[in-house]
Amino acid sequence: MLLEQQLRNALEKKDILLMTHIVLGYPSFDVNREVIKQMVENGVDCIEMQIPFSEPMADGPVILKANQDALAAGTKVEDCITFGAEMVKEYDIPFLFMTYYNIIFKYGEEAFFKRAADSGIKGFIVPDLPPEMGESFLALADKYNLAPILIYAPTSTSERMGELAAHGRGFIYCVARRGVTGKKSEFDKDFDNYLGRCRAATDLPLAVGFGIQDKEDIEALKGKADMAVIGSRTIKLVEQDGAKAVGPFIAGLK
Amino acid sequence: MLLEQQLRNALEKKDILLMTHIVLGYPSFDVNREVIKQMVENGVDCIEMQIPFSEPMADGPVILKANQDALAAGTKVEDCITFGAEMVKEYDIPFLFMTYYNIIFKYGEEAFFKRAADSGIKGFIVPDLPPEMGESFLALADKYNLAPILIYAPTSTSERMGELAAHGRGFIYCVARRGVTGKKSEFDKDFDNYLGRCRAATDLPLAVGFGIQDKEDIEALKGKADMAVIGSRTIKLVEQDGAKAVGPFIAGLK
Amino acid sequence: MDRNGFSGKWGGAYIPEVLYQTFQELKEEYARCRKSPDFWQEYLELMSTYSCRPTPLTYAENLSKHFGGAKIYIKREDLNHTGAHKANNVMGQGLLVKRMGKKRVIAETGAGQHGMATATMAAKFGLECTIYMGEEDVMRQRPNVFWMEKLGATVVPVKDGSRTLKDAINEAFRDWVTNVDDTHYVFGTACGPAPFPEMVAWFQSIIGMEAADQILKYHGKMPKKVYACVGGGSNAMGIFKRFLEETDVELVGVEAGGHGADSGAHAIRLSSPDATPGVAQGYKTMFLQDEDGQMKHTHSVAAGLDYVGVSPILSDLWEKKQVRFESATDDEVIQALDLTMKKEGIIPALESAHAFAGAFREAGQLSPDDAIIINQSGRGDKDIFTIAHAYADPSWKEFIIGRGKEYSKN
Amino acid sequence: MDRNGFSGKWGGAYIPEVLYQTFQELKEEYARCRKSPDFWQEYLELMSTYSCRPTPLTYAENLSKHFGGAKIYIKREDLNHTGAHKANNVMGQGLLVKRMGKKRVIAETGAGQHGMATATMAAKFGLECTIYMGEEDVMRQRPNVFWMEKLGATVVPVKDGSRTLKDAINEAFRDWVTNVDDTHYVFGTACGPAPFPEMVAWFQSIIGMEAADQILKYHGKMPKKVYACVGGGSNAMGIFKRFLEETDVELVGVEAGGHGADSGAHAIRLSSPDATPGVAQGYKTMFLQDEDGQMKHTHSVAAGLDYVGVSPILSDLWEKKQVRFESATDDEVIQALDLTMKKEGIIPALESAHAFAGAFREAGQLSPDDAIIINQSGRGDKDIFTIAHAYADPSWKEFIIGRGKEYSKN
Ligand SMILES: Cc1ncc(COP(=O)(O)O)c(C=O)c1O
Ligand SMILES: Cc1ncc(COP(=O)(O)O)c(C=O)c1O
Repeated sequence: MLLEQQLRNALEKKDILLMTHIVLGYPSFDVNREVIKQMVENGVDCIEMQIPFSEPMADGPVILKANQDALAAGTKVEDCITFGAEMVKEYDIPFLFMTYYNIIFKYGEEAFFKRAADSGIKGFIVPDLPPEMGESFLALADKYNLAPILIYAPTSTSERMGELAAHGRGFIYCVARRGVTGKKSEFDKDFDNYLGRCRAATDLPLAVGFGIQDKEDIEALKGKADMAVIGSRTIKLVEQDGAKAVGPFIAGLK
Repeated sequence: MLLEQQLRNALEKKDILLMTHIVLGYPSFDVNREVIKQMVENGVDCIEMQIPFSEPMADGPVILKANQDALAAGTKVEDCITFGAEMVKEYDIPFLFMTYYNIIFKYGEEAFFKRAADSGIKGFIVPDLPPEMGESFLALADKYNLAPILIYAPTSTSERMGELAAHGRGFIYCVARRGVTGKKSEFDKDFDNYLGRCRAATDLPLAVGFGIQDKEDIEALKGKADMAVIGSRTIKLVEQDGAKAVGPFIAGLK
Repeated sequence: MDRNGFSGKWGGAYIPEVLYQTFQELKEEYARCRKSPDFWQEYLELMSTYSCRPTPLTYAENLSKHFGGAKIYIKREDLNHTGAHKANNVMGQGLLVKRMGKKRVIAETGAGQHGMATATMAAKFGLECTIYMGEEDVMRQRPNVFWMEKLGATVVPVKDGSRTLKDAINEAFRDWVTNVDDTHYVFGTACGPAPFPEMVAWFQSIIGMEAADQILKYHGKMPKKVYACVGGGSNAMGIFKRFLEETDVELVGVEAGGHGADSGAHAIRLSSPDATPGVAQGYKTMFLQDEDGQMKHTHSVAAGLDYVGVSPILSDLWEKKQVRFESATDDEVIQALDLTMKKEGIIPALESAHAFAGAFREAGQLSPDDAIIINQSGRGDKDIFTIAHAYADPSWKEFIIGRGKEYSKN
Repeated sequence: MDRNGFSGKWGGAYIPEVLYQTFQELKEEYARCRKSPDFWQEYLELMSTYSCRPTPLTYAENLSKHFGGAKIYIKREDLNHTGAHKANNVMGQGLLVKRMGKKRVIAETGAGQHGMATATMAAKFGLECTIYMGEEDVMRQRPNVFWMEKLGATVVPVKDGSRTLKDAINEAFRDWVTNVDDTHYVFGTACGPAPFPEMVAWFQSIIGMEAADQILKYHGKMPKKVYACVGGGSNAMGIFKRFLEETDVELVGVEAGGHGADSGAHAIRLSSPDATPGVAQGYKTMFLQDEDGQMKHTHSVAAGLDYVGVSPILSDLWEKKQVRFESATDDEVIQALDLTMKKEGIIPALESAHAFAGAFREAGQLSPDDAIIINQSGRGDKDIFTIAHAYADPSWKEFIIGRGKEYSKN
């Protein structure tokens, strides 16, 4: 089943879906395994697995450090793909790869798409690849039936949103605010206007990410967005309280 | 009696005269007193007493340091003049003041000449005052009957020597070589030529200074010059062996 | 550069969506400036009254005789205000910022040279200024940090990654995506997302335009070769651009050979097989990266050349063989510096000394009828801490030890 | 200057006889050069190809607005090769040395700026070079010593007297009387025995000639006032000379006020009653000396102004009231420096900052229709050790302590 359909099916049973984020190899694949288990068992609907990169330009301090530590621990792209395949086999929710474009470019775009498709990965989030730069990438996504997740930002004009929608599949990732991952966002009038513009620009489901920390944030998104994304928050949680803390945290969000 | 006459009288009894040099106030006026006593008692014919100056541009390291130490010990120009008068009273040889022009200029040229003349000083050696710069100085020397000792250098042309001779009184101070006081000089062919040029340029007695260290040097000057000047050598001697060493040293030069 | 910012297959603008709009505005403003003769006139006037343009072309008579070959001319970017060619780019972008109405600038810096230039421009134009600098570079280049702060800039030490230039660039981007509305990112070299490579090269092209006029005046004809060091590539593009029109002029870019091409400790992107095509920091070029696409550590005695990427325009010219690339090791560079100081009384920056080293190897092969030009991108006296260290000068060490003890006391 | 080298009653050549002949030759060669338009042409060419002449005149818009008075223009001698106006004099004397056929040059230096310039000239002209520098200055200005040595010069620390500039001058004279046949003494400022004051002022007069053309071009008329700092007086004479012809232009020399005019720790020769006429170092001028004629210790935060004498030409202009003299204290100077960096992105040398301090006091009293010119004799980045110290910058201290410890280890 395609990603969008999978999400729409899930939305029939819930007001809002939950996507979480992990950095592969941080602090280890074993911990990744445990964290994902806790996430899925506690009702997460979709997981983006970040393949670490040495230059994570769009990430804030928490995820940046996780990238660096994962690499320092020897994490390889190949290991990440293998791990991704294992997760797909194990759990019934959609998994995505999130990474920077160089990882895919260097692996070989088609080879990467092939491996990902074979593994059952549903789509890619690549924050430094706007569609203008991704012609071959988008063509391959079509060919391999994988969803290229495009991104809206508060600075995107409505016209630009329209253009992006034409290339997006699965859902649109709406960045809640200017800046990098990890800092709290305000869900105020401006934000509502922005999300209104997003909704007007596309029929795809809308995910909202950057700075979502707790149940309250998620409640605020209900009726406005289709999916809430939790990123740095769980990484910090694992750092402070260990993988076992993730299950109760996720359960508490509903 | 004028300086030149005094020297000519002395020359009737000797092949060559000896002039020595002390820095006033270095290491103290008491030591100066003792040194001069030893010098005169051992047959020195003329003494130049240097009034210390903070910028002794034409002096080498030994005399430079003596100037600085004398000043650091609080030596004043007034003390130097008083001391000079005392020496003139005490001993029967001619005494000269050697200093840099600023000492005289700052004291007031006429005042300085008056004091020196009253004290019985016979002349001045001022290494940084060429006659072009010393119009009033030379006029005052005439007025007070004091000898302005002019200087020849190996770089002086014969024409220049002639000019200088016209202004000089007492004797001409022939600098033995390029450079500053204190280093050994070579009394070679070039030197003989130079001294020949000096002799041809003036009828005044010729004193030779800079780097004269021992009896041998003085012997070499006999018949060519009228007076040998010993400068840094006795200062070093006093530093190393005390004032008492000066007598035997001077005695040994003959 | 094509519509999407590519030179051949290199370049582009691989940027987060949040920056899309600001890049649109930047591209538009830049296009307006390029079309307006008034803008270039304003730029020339600024550079000739605030900096010292045209900078001289100096005939290095002693070096020419020493090598017994070509007449060696030196283009004196060291005489610019703030001591390097970096001023050309920064003042140009400053004019652009004024037109765009932004109130704040940010910049990355490695050697500190671009940071100094940006802090200077910000002071002159009354802009707020934040400079990102790898923590390691902050330690190596404390004097520059001191001046940037005195010029009113905030210097932020970057503690991530290798704590050098590339990490400072990432951090500057993080600031930019956060403060995009009122902030312009003054990129320091002919790298980064389009239109930066082309825009920086344009501002720097003043070097080659002047040099071409000057060499014709002094030498009567075009030079045989033109040498420039290559970090990000801005001074090289600056002097090369005009001479690309002259097919008989060979252009030579000299990269940082560090401890040698085989040592793994260098920053050779184009003249060794260690680099491969990649996309990072917003653009596609030849990067020093591992097989997974992770960027490697680089090394050079010259902080300004110690960088993993290179101008996409140069990658294109390299591929098309319009520019030849060489490298010079740290040791060769110190030797070239030494000779230049002693023979000509000129102190090239360590970066620039790479160009000298490259030229010295080849000058003897040409005839005295020929001329070559070396681009002296900056002056070396800013590098006292690095150079005195490289010479292991004992009195310098003693001096620093003494000062250190004095400061420890109180 | 009259036949004997006097300006009014100041100047002259109070030199040991051994130097008489060499001064004759120098005076003759200098006279020939002054008469020959080719010589000046050669000089201009050298300065525009090896250094960066004409140096710009920068309109300081922000400072002008800040004080709300006259338009402030800055003459940018800091952009010269080696970073100060000293290059003008040194390169000129270099041409003279070539004509006289001498093979060796010597020079004194205080701040190190003139030593750097002389070492540079010697390298360029292939001359042997020895630089005398007070031991205290060697310690304060180690970076300059390092560069002089690297440029091929021998630096001799002078351990006599106050171990600063004036002692270095005495020692240079001692060398000269010893090696007079093949050696030229490159005097660093408009002091010393004639013809040095006039000759140095002549080479430096290029500053004022350019500035007059430039201010007419930018401002349409002559400035109301021209400010320069006064150490020996060479940069001041350099910019003043041309404007002496313009009776409506007031010329202001700013001396080093040190800890204050009443503190005894300063170098104010003309704008306080502490100095008296005297003769030393070969010339007659106003000196800071005691009642016996012994020279006093002086103090300034700027090593280049820390000198007991002053140009005899300036003493004459002072006496004739053609130049007004003021002073600025160390503290005022640091404040002026700070403001200039933050407002204009320009870092004056500590010496030059005295001129800024003097001008800042008075700029507000004039109208925006008026212009004033400040002569920025040099750049301040050479002064990092002094300036960072004066600011008591904690990260600078930490940096130096760290470096010192590192060097102590091996
Ligand atoms: C003096 C100097 N030259 C060269 C460079 C290298 O940069 P680019 O290759 O962009 O000219 C730098 C960078 O800091 C520099 O400071
Ligand atoms: C930058 C600078 N300005 C001024 C001076 C003072 O010299 P003068 O008064 O001769 O210009 C110096 C002397 O070293 C200097 O380095």
